[in-house]
Amino acid sequence: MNDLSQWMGMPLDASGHGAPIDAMMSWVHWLMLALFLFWAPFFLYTLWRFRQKRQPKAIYKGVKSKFSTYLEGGVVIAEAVLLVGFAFPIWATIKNDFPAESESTIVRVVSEQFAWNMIYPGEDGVFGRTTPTKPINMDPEDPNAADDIIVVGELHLVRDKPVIVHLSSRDVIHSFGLPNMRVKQDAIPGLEIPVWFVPKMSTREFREAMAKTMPISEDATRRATYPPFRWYAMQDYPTADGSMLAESGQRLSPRVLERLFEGGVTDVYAAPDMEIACAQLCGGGHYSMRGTVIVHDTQEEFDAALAEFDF
Amino acid sequence: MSLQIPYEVTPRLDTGVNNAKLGIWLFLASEIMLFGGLFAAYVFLRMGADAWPGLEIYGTGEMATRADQILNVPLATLNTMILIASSMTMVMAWASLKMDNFSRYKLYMGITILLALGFLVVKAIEYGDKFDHHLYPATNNFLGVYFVLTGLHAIHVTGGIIVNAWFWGPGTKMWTQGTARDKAHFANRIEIAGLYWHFVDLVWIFLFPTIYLI
Amino acid sequence: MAEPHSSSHEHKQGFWRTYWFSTDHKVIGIQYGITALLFLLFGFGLMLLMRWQLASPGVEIPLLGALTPEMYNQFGAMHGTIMVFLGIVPLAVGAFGNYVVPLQIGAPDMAFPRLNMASYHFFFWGGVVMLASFFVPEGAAKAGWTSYPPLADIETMGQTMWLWGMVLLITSSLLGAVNFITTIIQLRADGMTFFRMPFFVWAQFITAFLLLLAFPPLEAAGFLQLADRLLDTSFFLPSGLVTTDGPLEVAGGGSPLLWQHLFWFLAHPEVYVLILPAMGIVAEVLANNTRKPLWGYRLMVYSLIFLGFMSFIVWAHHMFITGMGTAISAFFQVTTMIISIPSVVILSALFITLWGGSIRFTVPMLFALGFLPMFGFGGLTGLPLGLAPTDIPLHDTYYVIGHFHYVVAPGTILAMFAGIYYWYPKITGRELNNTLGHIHFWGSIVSMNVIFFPMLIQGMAGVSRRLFDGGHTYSFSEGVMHYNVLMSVAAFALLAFQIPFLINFFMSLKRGRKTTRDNHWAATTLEWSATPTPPVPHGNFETVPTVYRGPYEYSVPGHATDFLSQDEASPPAAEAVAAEELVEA
Amino acid sequence: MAHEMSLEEVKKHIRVYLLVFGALAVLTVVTVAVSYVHIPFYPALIVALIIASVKAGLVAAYFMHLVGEKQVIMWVLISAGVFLLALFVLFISSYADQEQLALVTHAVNLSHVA
Ligand code: HEA
Ligand code: HEA
Ligand code: CUA
Ligand SMILES: [Cu+2]
Repeated sequence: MNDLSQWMGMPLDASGHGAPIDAMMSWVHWLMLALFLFWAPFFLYTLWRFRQKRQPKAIYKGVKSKFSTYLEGGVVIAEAVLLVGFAFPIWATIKNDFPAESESTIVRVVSEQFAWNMIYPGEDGVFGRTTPTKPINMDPEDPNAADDIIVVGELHLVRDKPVIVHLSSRDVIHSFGLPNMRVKQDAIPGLEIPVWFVPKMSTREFREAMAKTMPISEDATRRATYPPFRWYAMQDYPTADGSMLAESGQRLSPRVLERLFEGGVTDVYAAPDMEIACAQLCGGGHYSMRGTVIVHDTQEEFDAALAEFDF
Repeated sequence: MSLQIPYEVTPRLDTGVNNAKLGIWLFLASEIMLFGGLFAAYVFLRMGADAWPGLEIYGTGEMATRADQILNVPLATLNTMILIASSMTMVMAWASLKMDNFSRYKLYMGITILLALGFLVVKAIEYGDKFDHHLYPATNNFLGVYFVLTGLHAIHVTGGIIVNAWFWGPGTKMWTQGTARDKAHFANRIEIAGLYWHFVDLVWIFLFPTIYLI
Repeated sequence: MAEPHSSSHEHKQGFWRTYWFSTDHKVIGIQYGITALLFLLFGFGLMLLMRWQLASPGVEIPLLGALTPEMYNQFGAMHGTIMVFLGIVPLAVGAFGNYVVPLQIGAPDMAFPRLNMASYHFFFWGGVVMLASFFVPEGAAKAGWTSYPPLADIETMGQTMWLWGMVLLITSSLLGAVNFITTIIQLRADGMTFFRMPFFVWAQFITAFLLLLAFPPLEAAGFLQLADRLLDTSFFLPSGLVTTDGPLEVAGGGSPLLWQHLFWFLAHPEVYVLILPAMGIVAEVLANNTRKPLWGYRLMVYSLIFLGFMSFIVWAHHMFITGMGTAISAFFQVTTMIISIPSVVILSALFITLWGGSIRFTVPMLFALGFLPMFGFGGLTGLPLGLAPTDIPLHDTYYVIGHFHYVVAPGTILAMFAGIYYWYPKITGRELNNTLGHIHFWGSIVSMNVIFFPMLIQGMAGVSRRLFDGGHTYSFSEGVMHYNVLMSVAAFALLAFQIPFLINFFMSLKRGRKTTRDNHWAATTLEWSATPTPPVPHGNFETVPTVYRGPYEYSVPGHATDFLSQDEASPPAAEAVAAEELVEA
Repeated sequence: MAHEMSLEEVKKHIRVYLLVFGALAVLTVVTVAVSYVHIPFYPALIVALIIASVKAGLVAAYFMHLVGEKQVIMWVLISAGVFLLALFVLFISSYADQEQLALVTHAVNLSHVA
């Protein structure tokens, strides 16, 4: 009951430090609600009680009661509690309590118009030098660079293993927003800003938690004709003759949705991925500057996945 | 007008100032914030800079980090002197009016304007010299700060010259052909123009050491 | 008095001097008002195009075709800029401030009438430059109203126009601010002490200080950005930038954060520039229509001063996400929480004023009453934004958009309408139609809530702002995308509900019922009691009023009518009675 | 014109103006001289700022007649001064705070290669 955040429609929290933020969100909104529920009825009652018909002559002397002073005192105390009890400690953890590098996934994220480049240091654990003209590409002469791995648009992580992101940008300001991880940090050119968090849910778990039956209607297909429809089928959709309309794990692209609809399927059981959303206006493509977060269940899976990007 | 605006010339009793006096000080307060903002930007940029004034101009080494290697300190010192002298002649011009000595006023005001023009000439020589050495605002942020701050200051000087020239030339009609009230009004205006002019001087007093010497 | 030629002489000065280059604060106020309303309508129009796109991404707009992302960004940046700098500020300060302040303090005009005229013309040309920027190659500024570099530095020519426009607008505001402060300090009529000034005058006074001292750093920043764009300096550009066109040929070494600091140093006080005059109008209308003094007038004034002071040191709450450490974020969180307290005090005082009143539900009163909960609601949504940890999920989402639209649209805009309905009879000598007013009010407040409340829900779900497709790219926003249609429909409904207002506004000029008395609302302040309706053209008052009492002496016990004007030299007996009853109470 | 100065007073003022001008000129020479003795950055900065402040104070106090100026004007200047101070202190501490986070400029990485 005291957890308003369930009712507020925040994205599913898949991170280690999300819970206190959500709790705080809920407390702030309790405070807001309390103030609102105090003043709104008072306001409406006063309007009714003191309308001219009922109160033809106003009372010159004002209210003497001190209750507004008490109320304001209450607000001060509530805000102080929020600050000292929640805001300062949570922020301090986020900003200062970095995990040990040896126990963390380390990744350098370089944003550009309009993509996210994830750079992993490879086996040697050292990032290669970059060249000034292509700050994402590795300098071929640097031996450290040889094993570095660049993944565009996908942030691969391991469940329960802390991540340290070294965030920067090579052109304009972007913002590295991970709604499910309660992470948002501007990527500012000229600065390399460290960010850390712990993914507590793997992509598999996330999809299971988010999976739901989505009706495909004329409307859904219409909406799906707008290209970015990023849900994934959570089960197979065979036709009567055994061929597949859609397979489990397949992205429900507009074409697939249409195929399903025409094949007589009216509901799909589907789930989304965790995403990276650019939260800072960065030019014409800002709206489409999307990345995905893929959290592997084990380190082995992670290594295997990264190996595929190692050319 | 059916009603005159009060306190245009005489001060209001409870505040002790006339409208224009208060107005110019308010304007100067905003100018303080304008130049304050620029100085704050300067501090911010300089704190964040790898090197200042910039390695690529005179190579690396101890000395190259000093501004006076790049900027012309003697010329700027001269300009400082010019500007404080003009500030003094400005206040003398006003005092002459107060003593009802109009020709002395014309003299001092004339000198003020000439000094101000001199300041701009020196400034132009300085700029020209920089351009000759291919040093432009775009060369690095030190020169950027130098050109933008001193440039904006020079614009303020130009504004002051225009105002003062008006009060030296056509504007004097108010004194020569006016009533006693007009004369008082004119003296007030010179005081106001003077306040502005001293402020321009004051800005330079901070610009000079922080840009040229440090 | 001093000069024999009177107002009739002034009228012979021809059209241009009378209506365009006038130095009469009332004419200038009207000029400001009409221009600002037109800009508001234009800004609203841009927004409707955007809302069309948000509701149905990619669907063509009649006559205009489908929007491109670049167009969307232009419209967004210009909507923000126009609404704030060309709409609300000129309306709240330029129009209402100009027209009403000298009348309320018993001054013949502003202290510097010609400066006043210049200030309007700077504003006008600033607006023209802004609008003209739509027609330069590649269109208007598209880096948001915040113009963050490096994006703004590398943007197209429209951004340069935006900067020049801002320089003109800032100059206009600075001249205005000097004028307002001087006028209020110097030209108060006899007996008009500071604590007898109407709350509206106080609000304008503090607002003028905010404009005077907060705008110059943005002007400085504007010059620096202009230098970056025109002289190729790199104040805001760090080294090593590589855009899609290859490496950027600049010296580098600058800081993008510098701009943000300078911008928000202005822009936070600026939001109070938007709200304080609105509070002032609401206070006037409320006192008049409850027939009762403002509760805690002095406390409100002190809160106002404190609010003005604090508004200078909270700016970095817009920058929590830029990588702020613990010490500075703690400072700015604390100041942000502190600044909410005076707002709570003022709002509470206004609520409590209602208690014990004899409330007349006139049209201006409806708008003023609408302001109260709407501003409260918007203000409350500022709290989670002001705390750094909760700002993480909310920053740059529609929650922020929802927050500030609640304060500026159903907040400030309703208050502006309250002002228009309240002073229209004063300015024109005619009444506005009541029925149309009611339709306008109820239609506006309902549709505004339908537009802005879902924004909070979308923001909670994490939908970023400034998205060309409204968020369809992301699967996490899937569940809240359907609101976009509702919101856009409501936005068009909002437009429809402005039609009765437009009809009312223009028709009443000719057809409205003539006001039967000078003091149409039976008000206590000087603009109603000391000058005819409409006021004397130049000079405002036939004789300079003398002020005997505070601004809101309504329903004074023992007085014959339920209002006691500030300039009414009432028989001593009545005064004594009033004082006596006060002592008893 | 109640506050007008008498002729005597004006003459006294003129002497003051000349003295102030002399002081300003001397202080200018001093700043420049100090700058030629290459002392380390922070002491140099402090000395320069102190001298500049004294000079500015002289100009404001005498040329601009701030000495004995009316209260309203003092209040205007005080408010500007307070906000100016806030601007500087908060700018500098914001910058210092960034450093506390150990923000490395990416550019440094690059310039080595160049
Ligand atoms: C008029 C304009 C206005 C006003 C008054 C405010 C008022 C406040 N604002 Fe807002 N704000 C903006 C306009 C405004 N803001 C704008 C335009 C932006 C976005 C800019 C951009 O990024 O483009 C913004 C953004 C913004 C942010 C940045 C968010 C982000 O980008 O992440 C923050 C963070 O602290 C904030 C906080 C506050 C606070 C704490 C107040 C406080 O002053 C509020 C205090 C008021 C109260 C606490 C209400 C009191 C309530 C009651 C007494 C009871 C109510 C009763 C009933 C409802 C019946 N605002
Ligand atoms: C004062 C400021 C102000 C005001 C009043 C408004 C009013 C409105 N705003 Fe806006 N808005 C901003 C300031 C403002 N806005 C800012 C700063 C941004 C951020 C920009 C950025 O991202 O950079 C923004 C962004 C913004 C967005 C987000 C865009 C995005 O992020 O992609 C949206 C979305 O719906 C929106 C909608 C609206 C709507 C529907 C109104 C409506 O409430 C409009 C209501 C208007 C009226 C009711 C007009 C009344 C006038 C008349 C009727 C004229 C009468 C004329 C005569 C008599 C001659 N605004
Ligand atoms: Cu990248 Cu927005
Ligand atoms: Cu703010």
